[in-house]
Amino acid sequence: MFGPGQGLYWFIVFALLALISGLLFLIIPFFLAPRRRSAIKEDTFEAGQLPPGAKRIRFALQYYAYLLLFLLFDVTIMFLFVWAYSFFGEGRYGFAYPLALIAVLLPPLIYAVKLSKIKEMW
Amino acid sequence: MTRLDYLLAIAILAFTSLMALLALESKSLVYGAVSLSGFFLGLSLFFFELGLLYLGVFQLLVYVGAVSVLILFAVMVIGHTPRKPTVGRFGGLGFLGGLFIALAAVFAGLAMLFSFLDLAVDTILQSLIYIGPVVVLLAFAVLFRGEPRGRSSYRFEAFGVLGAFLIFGSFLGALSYLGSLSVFSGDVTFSMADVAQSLLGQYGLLMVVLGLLLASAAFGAVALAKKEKEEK
Amino acid sequence: MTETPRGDFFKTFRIVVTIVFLASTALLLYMLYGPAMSVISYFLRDPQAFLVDPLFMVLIFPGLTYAGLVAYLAIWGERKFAAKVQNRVGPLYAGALPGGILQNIADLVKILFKEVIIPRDSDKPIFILAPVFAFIVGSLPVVLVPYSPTYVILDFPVGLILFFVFTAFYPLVLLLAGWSSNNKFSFIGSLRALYQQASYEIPLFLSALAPVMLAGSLRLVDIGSAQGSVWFILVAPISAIVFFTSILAELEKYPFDIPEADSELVAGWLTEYSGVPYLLYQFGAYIKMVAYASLFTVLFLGGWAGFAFLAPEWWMVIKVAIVVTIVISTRAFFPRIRMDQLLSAGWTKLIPLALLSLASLVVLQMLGLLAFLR
Amino acid sequence: MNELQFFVAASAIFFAIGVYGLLSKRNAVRILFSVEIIINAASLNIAAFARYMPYNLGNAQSIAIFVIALAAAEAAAGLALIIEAFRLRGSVDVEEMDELKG
Repeated sequence: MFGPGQGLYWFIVFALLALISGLLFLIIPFFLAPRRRSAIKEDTFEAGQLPPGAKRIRFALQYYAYLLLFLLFDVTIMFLFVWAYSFFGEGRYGFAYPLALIAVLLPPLIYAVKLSKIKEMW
Repeated sequence: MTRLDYLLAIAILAFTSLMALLALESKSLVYGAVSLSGFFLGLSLFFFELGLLYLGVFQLLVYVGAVSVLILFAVMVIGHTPRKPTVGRFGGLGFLGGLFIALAAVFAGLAMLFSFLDLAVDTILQSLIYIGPVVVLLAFAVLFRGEPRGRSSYRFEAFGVLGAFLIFGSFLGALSYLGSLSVFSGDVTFSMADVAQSLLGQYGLLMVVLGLLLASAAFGAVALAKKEKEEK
Repeated sequence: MTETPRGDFFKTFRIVVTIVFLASTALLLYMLYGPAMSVISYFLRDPQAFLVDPLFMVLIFPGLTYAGLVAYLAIWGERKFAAKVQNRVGPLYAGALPGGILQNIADLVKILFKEVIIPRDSDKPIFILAPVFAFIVGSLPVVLVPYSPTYVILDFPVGLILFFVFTAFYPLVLLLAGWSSNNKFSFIGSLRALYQQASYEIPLFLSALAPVMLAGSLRLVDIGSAQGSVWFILVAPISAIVFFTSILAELEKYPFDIPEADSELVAGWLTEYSGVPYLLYQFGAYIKMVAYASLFTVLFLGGWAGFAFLAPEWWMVIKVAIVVTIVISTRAFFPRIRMDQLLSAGWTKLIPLALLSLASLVVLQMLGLLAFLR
Repeated sequence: MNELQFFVAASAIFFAIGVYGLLSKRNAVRILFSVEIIINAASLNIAAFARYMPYNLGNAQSIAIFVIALAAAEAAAGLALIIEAFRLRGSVDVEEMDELKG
């Protein structure tokens, strides 16, 4: 499973290279760049204004439904990948299951999209 | 498995159990959520190690790609505990790193020892290997916990440790039985056709029912998350 | 301008980063020692063999150097092209004939000398490490894309899904980056980016089902090889269009650059980043663009299929260059659209279109018109 | 020790960690984490047995996949519940959710 002949070995080499170059770039400014700290410079940047109120805000959940849909579709598409893989197998498994899966997904999709358009609901 | 595979598996085990504990014990919930996604990642590495590639990819895409994002989002919505000075947490991380390295060294040493000597190790010794890390990790969990403690908190801790020991103890019998079996340790070749055959052929209906379940869960979640009309 | 005391944090952090850096460098050298020795031993006898060595692939051709070079040219081309369209000059002085082609190197040097500002209220470990993870996650997909059946670093049996897995890590990184900045603009920007990435991943996956159906495999080499006779963009054009649109959205390119809308949100989730971390984000994003462009080529544009007078890898390179050009030219042509329009367009237009394309493939198969692919 | 034992022991360790969290945490989000860890331990167990006992690898992967999908649905519903609870009372401590107490 693990040796210079295999792709996985080179995958790890590549990932290490990416990690090292990223860290190298991160380390360089510690030596090259100046670091003069000041209170105003390190304050939160809000387009030239003094930041009003709390730093972390509560925000509307308006598009939360889309995230839930994303989770739902993610799982389903993994099933659809398996079906697509065996598509050319002379229709051995038929189109009933994927059709049923997609049909099952449609009602929550319509519901979520409809709800997300109304700002007052969130 | 070759010796290198063993070492790799042990490293993955150490990483994954560390991440699981950090998910439960880190001070900030966001750090906990990140550690949880690390745990999911480590588990998918186990699947790849076992040669079940589709399962590993499924785990990565669904858990790390979707569930972790959802959890992180929810945690950020809920907000976080008041910030502690960073020095303390980082000191904790340093300690964790030390613990991690020590654990990995112990594991690696034991594994090398067994694979070098090739002894017929007796069951109690094996059980010790398995119990050791759990004892260490649970002791760590009790000593260094992030959430503010209430008065009754220690009682819960004690319950937790007791429960974990009971569960693990009940596994030990099964483990020693498994040691006496002869397992199939030849190479397995991953084939997508296998997965397709069983997922679409044998379990096709179950897949659709699962889709139904997922859809209803999404329905319920959307309905719960939306605001009621009357509360402004 | 009062000096604030330098915390213990940076001391610890620098030590930890240096240890990780040294350890991974040692591991890398250990892993590269054997292959490099063997390359040196045969290189003088047979220089041609080095061109198909995995070491060459990782370091040079489909790997780091090539991807970095294309990303470099894409950055320069984007600036120059947008400038030409908007009747400006663009990069001009650095570099001779094509005009300012060395501008990016000048910028790199400038950025390396720039101060890295870390906001006081930020969550520092996540804030500093998020760009590195973004860079790694952005460059990992390069490993999976074949440039020809020989030029592939990791030939994975479920490579297509693994590619999507790597890109699916990205929302996690940007959510953390926006959160750790502790800035309202950053967090709103990262939420927008999250919604956008989540919404457009689904049409991306759905449209990628069409090549999988036609090739009958999840291995990218097989999908590319299956297009020797006819490119899949001709069989499933709707899927190709949906895929390309979703790529634009995933890359936050111009009609979909809402997360970084500079006139509304300063720089979106990148607001607090400066200097080298900003560079890492941008470079990772451009390498990701190269990876996506190559994936689009492999899935729909026939991969390395072409006429015989050039080697297959060159055809792939040419096609990737064309796709990258199209992607960066959108910056000059399109306006930005609104958030709710964007999200509902993803869910109500692209997904039905992708499903329609799949249905058309099913009908074609039932009529027996797809038999020529087998 | 043989390989099967190793992987089953790993799954047992995760399971024990999950049980520990389930019993000792009072934050609803942490309890959700523990449940996820337990479910993952179960799917690792299934995968290990499929690999080292000569069963059908496809079937084993499908079963583990169903476990994962189920856990995804559970996470979605659980998170929605937690967010709703947080909205209603501003806290996710399960000890304080005692409205139904007689």
